[in-house]
Amino acid sequence: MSKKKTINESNKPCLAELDHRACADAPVNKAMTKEQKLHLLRQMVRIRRFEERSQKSYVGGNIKGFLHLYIGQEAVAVGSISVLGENDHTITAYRDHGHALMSGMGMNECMAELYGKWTGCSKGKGGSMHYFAPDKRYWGGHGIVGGQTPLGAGIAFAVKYQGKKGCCLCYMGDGAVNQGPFHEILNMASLWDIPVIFIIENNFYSMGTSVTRSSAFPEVLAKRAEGYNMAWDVCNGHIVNEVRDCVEKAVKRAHEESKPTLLEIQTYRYRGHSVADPDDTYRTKEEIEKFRTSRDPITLYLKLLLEDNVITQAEYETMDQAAKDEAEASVQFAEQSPYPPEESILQDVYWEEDNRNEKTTSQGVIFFE
Amino acid sequence: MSKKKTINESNKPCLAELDHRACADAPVNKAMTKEQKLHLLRQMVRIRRFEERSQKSYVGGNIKGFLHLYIGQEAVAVGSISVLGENDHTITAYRDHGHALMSGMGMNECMAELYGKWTGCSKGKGGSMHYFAPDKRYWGGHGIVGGQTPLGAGIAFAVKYQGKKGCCLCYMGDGAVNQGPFHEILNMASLWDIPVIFIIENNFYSMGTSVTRSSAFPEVLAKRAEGYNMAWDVCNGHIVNEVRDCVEKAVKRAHEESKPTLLEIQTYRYRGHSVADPDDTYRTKEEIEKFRTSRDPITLYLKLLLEDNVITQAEYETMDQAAKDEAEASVQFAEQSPYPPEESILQDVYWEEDNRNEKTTSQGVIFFE
Amino acid sequence: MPVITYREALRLGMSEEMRRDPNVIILGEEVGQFKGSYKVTQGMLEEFGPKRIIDTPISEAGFIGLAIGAAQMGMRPICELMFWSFSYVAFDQIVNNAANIRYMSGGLINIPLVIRGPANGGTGVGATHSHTPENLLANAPGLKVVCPSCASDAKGLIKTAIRDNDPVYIMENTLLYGEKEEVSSDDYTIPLGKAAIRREGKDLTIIAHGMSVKQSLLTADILAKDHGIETEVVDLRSIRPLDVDTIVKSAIKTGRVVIVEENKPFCGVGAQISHMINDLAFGWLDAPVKRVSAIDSPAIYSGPLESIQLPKPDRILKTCLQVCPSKKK
Amino acid sequence: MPVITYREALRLGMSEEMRRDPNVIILGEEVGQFKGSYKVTQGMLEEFGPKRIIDTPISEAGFIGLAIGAAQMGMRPICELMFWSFSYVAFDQIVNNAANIRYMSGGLINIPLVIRGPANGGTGVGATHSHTPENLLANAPGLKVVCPSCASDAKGLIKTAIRDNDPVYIMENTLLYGEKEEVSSDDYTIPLGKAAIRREGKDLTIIAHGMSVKQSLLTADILAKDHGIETEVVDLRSIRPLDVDTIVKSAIKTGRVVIVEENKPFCGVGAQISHMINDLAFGWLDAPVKRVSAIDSPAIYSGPLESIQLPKPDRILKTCLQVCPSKKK
Ligand SMILES: Cc1ncc(C[n+]2csc(CCOP(=O)(O)OP(=O)(O)O)c2C)c(N)n1
Ligand SMILES: Cc1ncc(C[n+]2csc(CCOP(=O)(O)OP(=O)(O)O)c2C)c(N)n1
Ligand SMILES: [Mg+2]
Ligand SMILES: [Mg+2]
Repeated sequence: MSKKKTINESNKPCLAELDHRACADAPVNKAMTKEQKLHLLRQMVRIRRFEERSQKSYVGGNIKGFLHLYIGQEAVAVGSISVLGENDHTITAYRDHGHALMSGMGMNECMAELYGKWTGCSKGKGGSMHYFAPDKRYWGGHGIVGGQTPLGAGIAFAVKYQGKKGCCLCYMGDGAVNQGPFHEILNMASLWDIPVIFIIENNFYSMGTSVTRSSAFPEVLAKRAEGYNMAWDVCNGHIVNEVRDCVEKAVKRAHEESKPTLLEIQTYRYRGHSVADPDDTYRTKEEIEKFRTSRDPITLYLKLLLEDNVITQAEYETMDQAAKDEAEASVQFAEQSPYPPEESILQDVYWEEDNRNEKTTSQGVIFFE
Repeated sequence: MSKKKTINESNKPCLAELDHRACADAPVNKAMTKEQKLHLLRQMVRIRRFEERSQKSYVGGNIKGFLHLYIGQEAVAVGSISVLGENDHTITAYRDHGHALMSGMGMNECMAELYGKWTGCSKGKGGSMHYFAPDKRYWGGHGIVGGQTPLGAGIAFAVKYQGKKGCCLCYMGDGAVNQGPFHEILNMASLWDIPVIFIIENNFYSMGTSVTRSSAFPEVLAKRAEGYNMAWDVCNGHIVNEVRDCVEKAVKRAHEESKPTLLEIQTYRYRGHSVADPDDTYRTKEEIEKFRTSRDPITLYLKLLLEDNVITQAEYETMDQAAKDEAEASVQFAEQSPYPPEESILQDVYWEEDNRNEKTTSQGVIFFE
Repeated sequence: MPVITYREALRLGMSEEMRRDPNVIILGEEVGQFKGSYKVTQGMLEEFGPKRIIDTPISEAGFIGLAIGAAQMGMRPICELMFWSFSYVAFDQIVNNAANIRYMSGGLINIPLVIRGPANGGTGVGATHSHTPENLLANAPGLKVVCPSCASDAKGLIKTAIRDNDPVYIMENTLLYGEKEEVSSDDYTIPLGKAAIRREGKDLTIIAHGMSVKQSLLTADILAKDHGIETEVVDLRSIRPLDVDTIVKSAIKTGRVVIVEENKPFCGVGAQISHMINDLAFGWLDAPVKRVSAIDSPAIYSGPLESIQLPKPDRILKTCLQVCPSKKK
Repeated sequence: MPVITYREALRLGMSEEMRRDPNVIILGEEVGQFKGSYKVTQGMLEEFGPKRIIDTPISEAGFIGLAIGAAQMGMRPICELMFWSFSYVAFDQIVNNAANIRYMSGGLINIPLVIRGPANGGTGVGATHSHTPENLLANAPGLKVVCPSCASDAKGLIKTAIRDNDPVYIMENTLLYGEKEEVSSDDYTIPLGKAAIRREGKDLTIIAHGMSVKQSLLTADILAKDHGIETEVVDLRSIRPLDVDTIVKSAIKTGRVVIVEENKPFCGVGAQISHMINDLAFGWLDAPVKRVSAIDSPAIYSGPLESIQLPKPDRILKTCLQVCPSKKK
């Protein structure tokens, strides 16, 4: 596999100079219309504003459990999902707000879910880690590290079985690569030519553990693919165009050869592991600040679009304000929505119970006291 | 890592010409005394005769459950364990008779175990798959594919923690490499410099599945080690000297650098997966026959020792007869031994129950009805 | 009706459903070319081809997770476990992903998955290969668990399981695979959650599932012959859903109940049933509900000892006579 | 006696044992440099160094298996699970290897292993992070399971667990970590299998463990105040071994029993206890034994609903009054 020059092989968060124009001229990017380019920028901005707003609500005590923010990583979900077609699917881990919004889910249902409301995308039953939208070919939102990786291969398996030219993007963190099931499914995906694309979002930390403290590997994590005869690639996740170029090649491989790929997309999260993480034991404030100022995916893409006259600063500000307003409105929506009714606790457990009819062949007691 | 010429990279059982003198002049082999050489031969013969005899008892209905025979693979256990020192340990899967006998366990206790007798090494509680002899630094005998691999690393971890220069040989089959926990422990072994040597006994089939139908991998399975920055090597398991040479280097790496190694030792089993396996769906009788005639580990080593005047044919026959007699005697021993008493069912569950004394701090009911 | 084995009945049920529905596939170790470790899938590779009868690596978490992903997409995978003991390496997929995704998605997703394989002791395969995890799995809301005790149930239940839109786990028994009985060639199904009264009686109720049904019936014969006790034997068939109605009715009718199972006692299926009977038939019982479970240690290898460890007529009889004294003597 | 938190009590217990015995080590995700996900191990890296406080990759099956191997060699590893929910990815190691190796070796080996971490709902972490597997684990002979409900027990039980020569699994609770009480600085241990009567009473017995003890005590206050009912609250502390004696004595004394637990009902710990009480106190009970468990669905995220799902005084009270009618009114 080719490795691009911007890639960091030291496997420490790396601040080498970045070219915001990288891959701008790659065919997949050149072919974009102005509206498509604006769409990418808008989605990154929407994700960021949604999450910033959700953080505010969390700190205010309105959201329970965990809230894992994607801020800093937006170009990964946005770039990768933007190259998908109608038979392509996505599935990810618990840091899932970006993938959900980019897949077309609405801020209202997503914010209401965080609030545990009946109008949430999962009726308030799933929470931050468990957004789903099968109608948008978005399969969640999974809390067990690595647990979604066999599912992603299964989705791609079904696409292929059903004779469609499609694939599944299956995301995971750098910490997830050491879960056994991921290894098992890498082998099967390669052995059976499953059109799945595993994307390691390498943000260099799993909670407080740096990638070099959790993984033994050659230059880059993705190279483990060679042990399975699987194609692999690495790219820079701060630059949305670079993500698109890299993922699009893997999607082609999936569509045309029905072959899997292991991608590593190097990125960085600005916030703690979750909002509750004090974030003071494993990296410096300076490190975060440097990433934020020198390689922010939104800043870099905006710079490109400004240079190329795709957008003006004023238009950007309008876009940004719209995203903030949308996020604010979603909070209103969530706050005004009701909690799930008590009887819903026992709904959505079994399809057969939720859809009892004359064909139902299940009897007896299924819920116990 | 160096790969030797005799190694088969096609990953089909391969019948290319073998040199029975391979590695005979390697320092570790040259250094052997005559008695040491005879010891290797004798152990291989003992394992074979023990197993042939156990098969007879199994077919006769005297042994229950599974009986996985090692016949054909003897040079692997014998060669590898022969290079170990007093701080080195072994652990393996369910095809464990060879490793047990080579570790110094007696035929009597092993045969009695197969018969489910009270005099068995595990008091009749473990059976064929579960031989143990901690006093001989032999840690079993494990039935869940791949399940012993983290244990092997744990044993080596303890050796290192306790400040000893030792290692653990941890064996598994070619089918076991696709179990998740093995992957997890490869990463940890490399990350933490654990002196464990994983030995894949590649006999080219896991039950009825050939290695190429179960694994996607580069030229050889062991090369997956590169994904973990781990040293690896491959050798031919039909030639005991080659096994010794290869394993001894890994043991040195463990002792001197406290580094793990992944070894693949290519071998072949003559019998079905277990004695009950009809063995008629995945390989030909001819294939088995060719292995038996052209690369039998005992025949090859005997040839060498005859050539080198270490043994005469007559002496060999005496050795062989002694092994047969020993196996036969072990059957007598097993048959004459009693079954475990009924009350033993609830013994050996908890150490604290088996050793109740004034210091025991466990009360209440621990066994239920 | 043709007389076929339990093994053949399972195969027939699966084959009928595979002919009906192209979304049904089978995944497992040695299910294809090797014809199945216990020959349940023998001949199916020939009929359905390698696209639908899929030999997997020894990667239970991987291939079951894959099946869950495929099931979300409308496929109906049947996963074979060589033994249910091996479910433990895939436990997270089996109890977490399969049971929870529907709920966590607020009902957007359903998972029509079947996992099947033997779960039993009695053949000397030792502690690591003899688990009976029906209690552990039925503990999880979102899952269904059935344990067919005979060939005709095996066919009827596996067909229902395949058509069911939720995960259904089927626990079979290597010692039952060869058992024969008349099995209809019709396209019949048996509802989940419907117990079967295998023998009617008025003095004592034995509740059992899987192989324990057979042991209980043998015991009932002895109880009748030697002790004049008429035993009702209830075959649960399904653990979750559970036919509480039939159980409680029988308990009230006889006032005396023994539960027989291969489960280990602590939090075994029998504990749950005992609790429910004591609750719902409170005041109707003439004796405490007793259980005959596996003796509470890991499965022992030694044949004669394993035979004691598992519930067999001698131990069952003893407990039955405690609960219901002999009428002769 | 100093007043410290449950979290500090656990840390103190472990630190004391680590000072006593160089073979005790801690392995887990984020236990060292990050100071513990729930800060239980805070400061221990500084005291004991990275050789003994070991940050692991996210490989539960791997590091727990490693700990089992090391334990066989005489080490005494303590594995921290960030949540017991994650035990499911290591289930084979946890229930098969840890529980069975001693038996399968005929007693040649023993495994002095501790696994600990929180197992509870109530904080909105959802279905995949809220498991309470005490019933699943205590099912396996060879294992021991304890659930400390307060700081002083946490210290005493973890010290016993570390010294125990068999695998002991400790289930804690993220909602208890911050709870404070007086905890002795002495080198004390609490035997496994010894329940504690947290409140004496003659009318009704509540049996509970972990967080449910607290909820039960709150309910007992209401029962006394509003209904004139004197409730005895038994804190199991240890699930296996189980203090059957104390349980049955209290049941016989009051004749009325409610079991409270966060376990899902089907084959939960409560089922086992209910069965034993009904068996051993048969004829002594004035009402059927009832359970208050988690409502039988996967853990729901939504805060107000999760609060209903888990056993809290309102649901407990209702069931208690069913079992023991109010004496006022
Ligand atoms: C099996 C399992 N073990 C542990 C956890 C707890 N946990 C949640 S996220 C996380 C870190 C994952 O890091 P990484 O994969 O790099 O993803 P990132 O958070 O950086 O997106 C851990 C340990 C879990 N959810 N599942
Ligand atoms: C987790 C698990 N899955 C399945 C099995 C059943 N099984 C026992 S041995 C075996 C084949 C293993 O083959 P290999 O690793 O090549 O070892 P070999 O038998 O060739 O020595 C299988 C599938 C098992 N014991 N454990
Ligand atoms: Mg990360
Ligand atoms: Mg093999």
